[in-house]
Amino acid sequence: MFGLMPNCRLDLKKPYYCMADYQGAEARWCPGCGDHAVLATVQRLCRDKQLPPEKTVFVSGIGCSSRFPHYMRTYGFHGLHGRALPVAAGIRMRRPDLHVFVVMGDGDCCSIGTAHWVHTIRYNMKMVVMLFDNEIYGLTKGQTSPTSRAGTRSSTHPSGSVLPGLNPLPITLGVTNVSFVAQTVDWNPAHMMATLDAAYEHPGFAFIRIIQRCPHFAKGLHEELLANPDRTLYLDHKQGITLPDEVARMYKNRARHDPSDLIAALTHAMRTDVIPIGLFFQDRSRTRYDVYGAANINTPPERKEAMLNRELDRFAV
Amino acid sequence: MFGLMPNCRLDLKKPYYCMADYQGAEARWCPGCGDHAVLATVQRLCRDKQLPPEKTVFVSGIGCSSRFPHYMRTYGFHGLHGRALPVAAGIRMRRPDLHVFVVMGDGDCCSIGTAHWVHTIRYNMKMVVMLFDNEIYGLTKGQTSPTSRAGTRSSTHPSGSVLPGLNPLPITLGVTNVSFVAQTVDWNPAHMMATLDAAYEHPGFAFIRIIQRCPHFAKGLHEELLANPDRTLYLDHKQGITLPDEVARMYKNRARHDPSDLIAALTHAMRTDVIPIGLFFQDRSRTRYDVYGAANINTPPERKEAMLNRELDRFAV
Amino acid sequence: MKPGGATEPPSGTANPDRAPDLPDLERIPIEEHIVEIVSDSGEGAQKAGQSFGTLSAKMGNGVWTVEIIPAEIQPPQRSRAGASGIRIRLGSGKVTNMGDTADLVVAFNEQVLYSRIEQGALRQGTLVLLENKWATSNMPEIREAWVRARADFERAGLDVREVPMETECLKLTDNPFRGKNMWVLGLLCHLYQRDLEKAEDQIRTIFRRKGDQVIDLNLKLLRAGTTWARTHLGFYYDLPTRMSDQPLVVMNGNEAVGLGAMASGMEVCSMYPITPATSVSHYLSEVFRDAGGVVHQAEDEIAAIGFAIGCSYAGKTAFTVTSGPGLALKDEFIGLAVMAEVPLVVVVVQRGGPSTGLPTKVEQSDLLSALYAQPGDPPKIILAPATIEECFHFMITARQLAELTRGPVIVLTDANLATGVQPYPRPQFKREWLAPPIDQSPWKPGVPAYDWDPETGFSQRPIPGQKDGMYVLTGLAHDEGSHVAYDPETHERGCNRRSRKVAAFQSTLKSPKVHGEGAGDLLLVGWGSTMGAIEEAVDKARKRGARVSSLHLRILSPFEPGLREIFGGFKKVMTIELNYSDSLADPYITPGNRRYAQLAWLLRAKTLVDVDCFSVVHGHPLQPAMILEVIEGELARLHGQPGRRLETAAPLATGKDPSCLA
Amino acid sequence: MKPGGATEPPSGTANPDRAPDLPDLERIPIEEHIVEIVSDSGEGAQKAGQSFGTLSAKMGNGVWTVEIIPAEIQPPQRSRAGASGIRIRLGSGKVTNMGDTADLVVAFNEQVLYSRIEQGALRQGTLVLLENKWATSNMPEIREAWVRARADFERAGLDVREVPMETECLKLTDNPFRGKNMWVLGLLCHLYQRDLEKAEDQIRTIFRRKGDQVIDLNLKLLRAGTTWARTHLGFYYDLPTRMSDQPLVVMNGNEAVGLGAMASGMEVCSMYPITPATSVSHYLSEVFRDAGGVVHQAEDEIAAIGFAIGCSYAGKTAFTVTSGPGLALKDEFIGLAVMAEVPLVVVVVQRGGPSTGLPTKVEQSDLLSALYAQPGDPPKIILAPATIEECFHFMITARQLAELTRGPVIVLTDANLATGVQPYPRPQFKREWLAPPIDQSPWKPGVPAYDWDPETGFSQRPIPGQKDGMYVLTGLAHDEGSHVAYDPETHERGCNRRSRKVAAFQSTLKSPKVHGEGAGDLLLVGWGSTMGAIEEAVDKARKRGARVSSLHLRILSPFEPGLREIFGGFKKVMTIELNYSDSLADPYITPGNRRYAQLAWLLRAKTLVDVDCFSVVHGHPLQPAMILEVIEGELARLHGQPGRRLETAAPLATGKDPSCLA
Ligand SMILES: Cc1ncc(C[n+]2csc(CCOP(=O)(O)OP(=O)(O)O)c2C)c(N)n1
Ligand SMILES: Cc1ncc(C[n+]2csc(CCOP(=O)(O)OP(=O)(O)O)c2C)c(N)n1
Ligand code: SF4
Ligand code: SF4
Ligand SMILES: [Mg+2]
Ligand SMILES: [Mg+2]
Repeated sequence: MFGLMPNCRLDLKKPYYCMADYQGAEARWCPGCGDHAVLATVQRLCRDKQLPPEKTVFVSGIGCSSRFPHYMRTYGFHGLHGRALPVAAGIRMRRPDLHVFVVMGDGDCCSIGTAHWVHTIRYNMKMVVMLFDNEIYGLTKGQTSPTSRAGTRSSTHPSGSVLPGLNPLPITLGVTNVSFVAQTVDWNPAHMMATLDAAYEHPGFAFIRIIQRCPHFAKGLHEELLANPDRTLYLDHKQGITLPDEVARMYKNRARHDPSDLIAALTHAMRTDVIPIGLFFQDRSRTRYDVYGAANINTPPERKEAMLNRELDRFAV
Repeated sequence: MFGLMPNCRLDLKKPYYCMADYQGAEARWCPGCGDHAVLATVQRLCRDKQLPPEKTVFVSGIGCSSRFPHYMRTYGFHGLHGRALPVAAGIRMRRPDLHVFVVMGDGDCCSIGTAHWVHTIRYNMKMVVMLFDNEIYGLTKGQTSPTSRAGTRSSTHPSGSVLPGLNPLPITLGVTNVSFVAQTVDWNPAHMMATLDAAYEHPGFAFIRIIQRCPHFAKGLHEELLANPDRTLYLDHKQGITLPDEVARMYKNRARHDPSDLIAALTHAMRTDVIPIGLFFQDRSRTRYDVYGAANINTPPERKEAMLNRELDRFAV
Repeated sequence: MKPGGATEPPSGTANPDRAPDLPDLERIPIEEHIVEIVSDSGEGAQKAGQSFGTLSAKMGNGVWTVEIIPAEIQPPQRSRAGASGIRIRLGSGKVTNMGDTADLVVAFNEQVLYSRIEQGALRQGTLVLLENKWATSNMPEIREAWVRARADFERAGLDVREVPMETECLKLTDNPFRGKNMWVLGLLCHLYQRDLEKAEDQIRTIFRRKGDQVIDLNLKLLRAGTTWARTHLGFYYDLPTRMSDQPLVVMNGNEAVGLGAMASGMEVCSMYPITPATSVSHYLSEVFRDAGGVVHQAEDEIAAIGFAIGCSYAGKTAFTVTSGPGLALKDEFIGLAVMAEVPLVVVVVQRGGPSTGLPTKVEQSDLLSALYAQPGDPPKIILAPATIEECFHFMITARQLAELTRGPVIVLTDANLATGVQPYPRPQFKREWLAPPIDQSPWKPGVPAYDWDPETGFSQRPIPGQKDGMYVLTGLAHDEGSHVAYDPETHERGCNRRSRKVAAFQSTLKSPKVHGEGAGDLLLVGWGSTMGAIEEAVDKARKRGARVSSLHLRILSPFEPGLREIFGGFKKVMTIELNYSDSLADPYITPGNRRYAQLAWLLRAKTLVDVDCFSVVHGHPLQPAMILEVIEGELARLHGQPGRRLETAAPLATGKDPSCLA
Repeated sequence: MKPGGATEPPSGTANPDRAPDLPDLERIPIEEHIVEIVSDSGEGAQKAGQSFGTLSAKMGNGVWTVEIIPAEIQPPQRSRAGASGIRIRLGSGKVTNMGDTADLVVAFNEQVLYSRIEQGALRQGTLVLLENKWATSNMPEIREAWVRARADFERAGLDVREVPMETECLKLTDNPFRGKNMWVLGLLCHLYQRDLEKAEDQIRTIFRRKGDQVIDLNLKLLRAGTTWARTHLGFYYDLPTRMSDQPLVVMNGNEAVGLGAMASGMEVCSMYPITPATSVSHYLSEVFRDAGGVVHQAEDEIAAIGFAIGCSYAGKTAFTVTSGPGLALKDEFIGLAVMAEVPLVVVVVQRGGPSTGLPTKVEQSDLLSALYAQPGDPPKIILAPATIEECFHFMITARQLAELTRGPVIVLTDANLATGVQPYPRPQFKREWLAPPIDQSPWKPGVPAYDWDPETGFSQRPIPGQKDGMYVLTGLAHDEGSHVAYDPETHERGCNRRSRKVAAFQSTLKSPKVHGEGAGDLLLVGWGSTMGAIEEAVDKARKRGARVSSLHLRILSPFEPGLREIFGGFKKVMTIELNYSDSLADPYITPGNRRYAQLAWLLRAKTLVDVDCFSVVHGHPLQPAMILEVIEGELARLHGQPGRRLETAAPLATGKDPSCLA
């Protein structure tokens, strides 16, 4: 835990956390699974932000991606399928001192967890929320997900799924009190890192959809995206997620997009010709339910006693 | 059931259904409750469309508004709080011959029922879906609803609710495969009738948000809207919901809005300065899950037997 | 260990300030009385009754109130289905249940009175004070209904006196619809010789937010009611009062749960509205924030419990409150709380089931569901308060047990406790009730997250923020370190440790105490809100010489020890419950296939004693007379007499005889 | 009434086409054998094993297969946790369970073999055919591990023979990772003298969608495996086969459930994915549309059952399929289905619990939850098939019972049935299995929607589209006409009618048949997938002279009649179950507070007989040897000898001894 800080100044008083301090059990995802890359990037974020591991909590549901907390050496809550967000909201409510991260799969978040997804966006409590969208049910062996595109052959739709895939972004953006929505891809660590950084710094509910490869059940799904950089649209803005020039240069296809413009964000989110990556929307001023929730956490016992007695007086005969 | 048709032509072969044929138990909503007006309009719609009562099903959840089916003389399913849509979808799936209507309250649809709301929009099965939005929990005596505007004093928020009210329209419009979204108000029967008519004729999932008065628990909430016609924006378009001129004239505040333009629809839906009424969006060509679901309903028993034998052959040793 | 700090009935001294003699009026001495006020919804009968109850408690009477709730929010006026009101049972000693038939009814119209007759709430000779403005209504159908009703009531044997409520109130206000109730309160104040000053204080409190004008008007109405009654009724009741030595509080069970939660040190109530549980959160919403707590109204029941579990996991043990349909949605998370050992309190205010059932009515039909709903049969603790006082204290116990056993504790109350009002000794706050502050000291390195004591299964839990305590909670099978492990030994060990915690807690319990003698012919076993009615019936039967006792269970999982031994002292054991059981008289039902009442079923499995049951799902609280009939029937059978089995007691002609009550 | 059309074991004639003598090789005659194939995940051991099992069934052997499932989707290669494979038990007669320890294991690397040793799957002398490419790996740590392992295995008493699988396959393909399994199949074909032509057909079927090139390659591999084995192994097994007179089918339990659903006339399977239930829908997704049905994958479990109920309400009785965590979410809707009387079939494929528990492992721990989870204790029917054949037939019965009783029927299977494969007589389709077409004839005017037969509680239901049948279904308390009514009589009547339906059904049932004699020392009672193992153990014990019998229950609500009488014939009754029970040897556990296994608990309440239990939650199917030890221990105790209580049988050194298996 005491390591060398990158600027080589030794500070023995203050612990310096290095990457290893965030590494939990060995990751057991398939080789080539996009989740590995996200894990590495998140560990880097924790290190860069020097988050005390004991003050950091990763909450997840059930799914391949939801094993994430086990691979961190922080506190973790690997709960029920679809129910990561209510748990995370509960943790956040009275513990403003904790750093809360949420990991969900597309089934977890956009199918069984839909109600919590919508409502926790609305609560706008500070946390970093990652949707690992591999367009498939990984852990249960390849069933159709709501985000599977039409025609996906899966174990529940062997001759191809019927409905167009659910795009999670317009719904997210459509929730009243939404405050931060971004998209990134698992194969661009620099962009992912920049996105996570922005999310971490956001004072509210920071939602990131990560387009994630599942070589096991959705092999080759993003081949075209990977092969053809023009299929990716890099949303560029000084208020958005900025990239080092050498990375940004990869994307010939750029658009200026002001993340305070919700309608423009929706327009981009609905595009099907290209996949936009970057910050769709941010508003730092939205009402935060966790601020309300934690306002009285330091009520002293005397006050509690006094209040109880006041109430008992009210009921006294 | 055999009554006089409005055009006074007697046709004794074909039953003619009059209003009374759709009237069930006496409605037990509070005096002045907006639900009464919707009931009357829906009964008129059934009469105008001459829906055979036995071919018509009203499905609801639990709430004041969800008592609706009891007040119709059709088939009805007064089920569980929040769960009207899965039941309606199941009814529709194998019974294309039935007319399916769904009634939900704002708690029913936008709180506990959120996941079904989002996903049933996506399924796009033909049915008329009415969200009775009174911005409050009526039946349980006045708790905050997700759609309650910020500051609403309710029995769970006696000093005023904390979060901005959830606007159901942008979410609805944000769901991939959405096909019909309209808004009307309980106090304009002509507009409501026209909206219901359009919804009934829509080949897919027709979602109507009805702004509904609850004089009991949300007294005076829409007073301003009622008093000041300029607060209402009448969405006008030849592809939209058109009104007789004498009614349309009431609304000085009009906007041309092409219901095929989803982004414009979202823009209108998010306005807070005025309340738009009319058709936000319609696309008749979206994929319908009920068409897929009912494709093989007439499979003869011989074919079932043959298939079973084919399968048993496959497993034969 | 005994849950809560429930106390014995308060001792006290007889009140020396007896009401002055009123020589011109007949003095009717009584030991207890059942009063009902019934009106159309919105006329304020409940407010008048609650004030009357509180006032009576303040004067030193025992009190129990039960609300009469219409099925609709705004039912039609002057309809039987719409009867809204309240029953107040008063006694010179402690009162523990709603009693049987009413002695006095104040009715705002004759239709709502029909409804009370249909419900079996009245008896021959019940005194009825009936608003008589309907006799002179300008609507002929109302006048006719009135005449018919007067005749019906006479035939039924009611003692009806007409009271010109409206006429009298009109002298003071243009809108008697809103004022009549306080006039009635005044009337009752005379009849029961309540302290008028206290009554006036009461009015000042109720209307404190409405301004002086409203207060003044209501004070005038109160006094007018008193005066009218003294001048016109010709009698008053003399009910001895007995001021308690101890200070008392009076509230309903949902308020007691809310207050108990505050006193327990829990800071979060996470809920989704559902009748009859919601009013716990209504109450807390008013006061919790000032006391350092918060009510979270979630998007649904699943989110509500998930949120509470999140709070608990982060060190702030929380509670959720619901009723049957909501409980069904919480089961998956309750299973997780057991499996991953998260302290949690789940309050279930039972209503009539199955399914949406009878939302406003009482039942005790969620016991099996609370115990067994979670797949995999995870062990947990279930408490059931029997009184409103216990609603308060059990919340404190529940929080402590949840922390001690690191798991969920379910508290089963019901609609009768929820809305019933009763005085009880004012709790003396103890600082230790509050939860200790979250432990944020470093965790001892090397100690696993589930450092199960091999004897008890207990372990201390790391709280996020504790250095070196990091672990990943999971609902999958896991070892001491919370690592997922599917091998047989690990899963067997985990299941075993979690079960042992409950057994270790059980080993600290004492046998429950029998009410009555420890041996005899018949033992009635009950749980929850029915205690008062059962014990009253047992006492009455014992006075008549019956060898009957009762036993009331407050811990339903694990059971308190010694039940089998206690049962052994009686010829017959049967439970009395408010849930469904098959009757042996029904077609196809044999002792071999009968569905038993829920506690009876559990006790049979537990003790192998042939525990019988008497249970009903009639939607209202149990009444002593019904139980007394059961006792007498059973004793007759035990002594070889034929004995009939009653399904319901039938005081006065019920609505079934159309000739009497068309 | 007896559920399903389950048949007796097929009679048959011995196969005259015996394998030709192979005079150069040792002929080892066997009556039955347990074979395992274990590999890293992805190497196709399961496919090879399934083909081998099917082939063996086709040749007239009894077969039972069980999959060996790794905990991870893609676990690391050469790891113990990653062992993936299959066990195939073969017999000349019927085979009903996985048996005890393996006779022969084909292992693709030495690490996965360790895992089988740790699981207690092997014994002294088990023949192991071990891929030996690791001995010459160019990674020194692999070579070292190999050497260590070879020594460990020798010490443990395994009979290990090295097989150059990779080397041999490389002669035919560049990618032996994908081909090795068929080579191994070839090897087994020689060892058990399987008909090579049938094996080739099998390969052609498996790879039919992959093209001729793939088929050709795999045929070559198969033949190469056979040739190598014949040339190098020096022996073969002679297992008599016995061709059945009846045509047989072979499939796993989830396929049988899916087929049964098709045969039952149900047209809708509405589900949400969950292990180990999902493969029912995987199977149906391939074939249902052509057979007039449809699989609906809903957004969650609640929607899945709601959708099924919608279908059922509209006349198309549907089913939903799930496992524990999903069941927890369906409870509210199951309660509605009982209350509003909607026919519905709910299949629960049980896995290890509580909570997310052991997703891929078997348990029988959802019985209490299936029975009691719904608040308000609504009565319903629960069936539990004991064999794969019954998985098929019970679906037909379930649909019929759901319609007859107008309510939900729960079918409890488990992970063992779900993935186990067994031949059974090919069902003869009966047209009456199919549901009748939806009734759309006019409803008789005046007949209410719930025209309860006062005797049986049964009633016919109106289906939307039926003229004059209009009613509004509700989960609130309601009268015959489905009108909401909160009065005591209506609710009591409704509860009573719904309960009576189950009693009426119960009255048609016959007593279950005892396996063994009807009287004796010990009666074992089981349910579900454990039947084969229990009966095999009982048979073995009886052969040794023990007075033990067994009873297998297939209807768990309501219970079949006569249980108490049957129990009366035995000195001791105990259940054998795969769920948790406290051990009396544990601290704090007394007979008074012990948590019993789930069926035992129910039988105690039902019969008041002191039913004991033996139960484990070790995550794998019960094996006859473990039960045999239980029997012997119990009989010893009954006969006054000390007798030990076993928690698990321990064949071969388990992984616990690090000196042996580091
Ligand atoms: C209540 C419940 N329903 C279903 C499941 C089974 N289940 C586990 S993970 C999963 C979906 C996994 O897909 P996704 O959320 O997209 O995550 P991924 O594995 O793709 O990362 C399902 C259906 C469960 N564990 N619990
Ligand atoms: C599972 C479940 N949770 C909660 C309830 C209680 N409940 C009944 S109606 C309702 C909300 C009513 O509000 P809304 O849906 O807006 O309908 P309204 O009465 O306003 O028409 C609630 C919370 C219930 N019946 N079931
Ligand atoms: S199945 Fe897919 S999502 Fe799961 S670990 Fe493998 S590659 Fe990743
Ligand atoms: S409470 Fe409100 S929504 Fe309910 S019936 Fe009354 S006015 Fe209508
Ligand atoms: Mg996924
Ligand atoms: Mg509402």
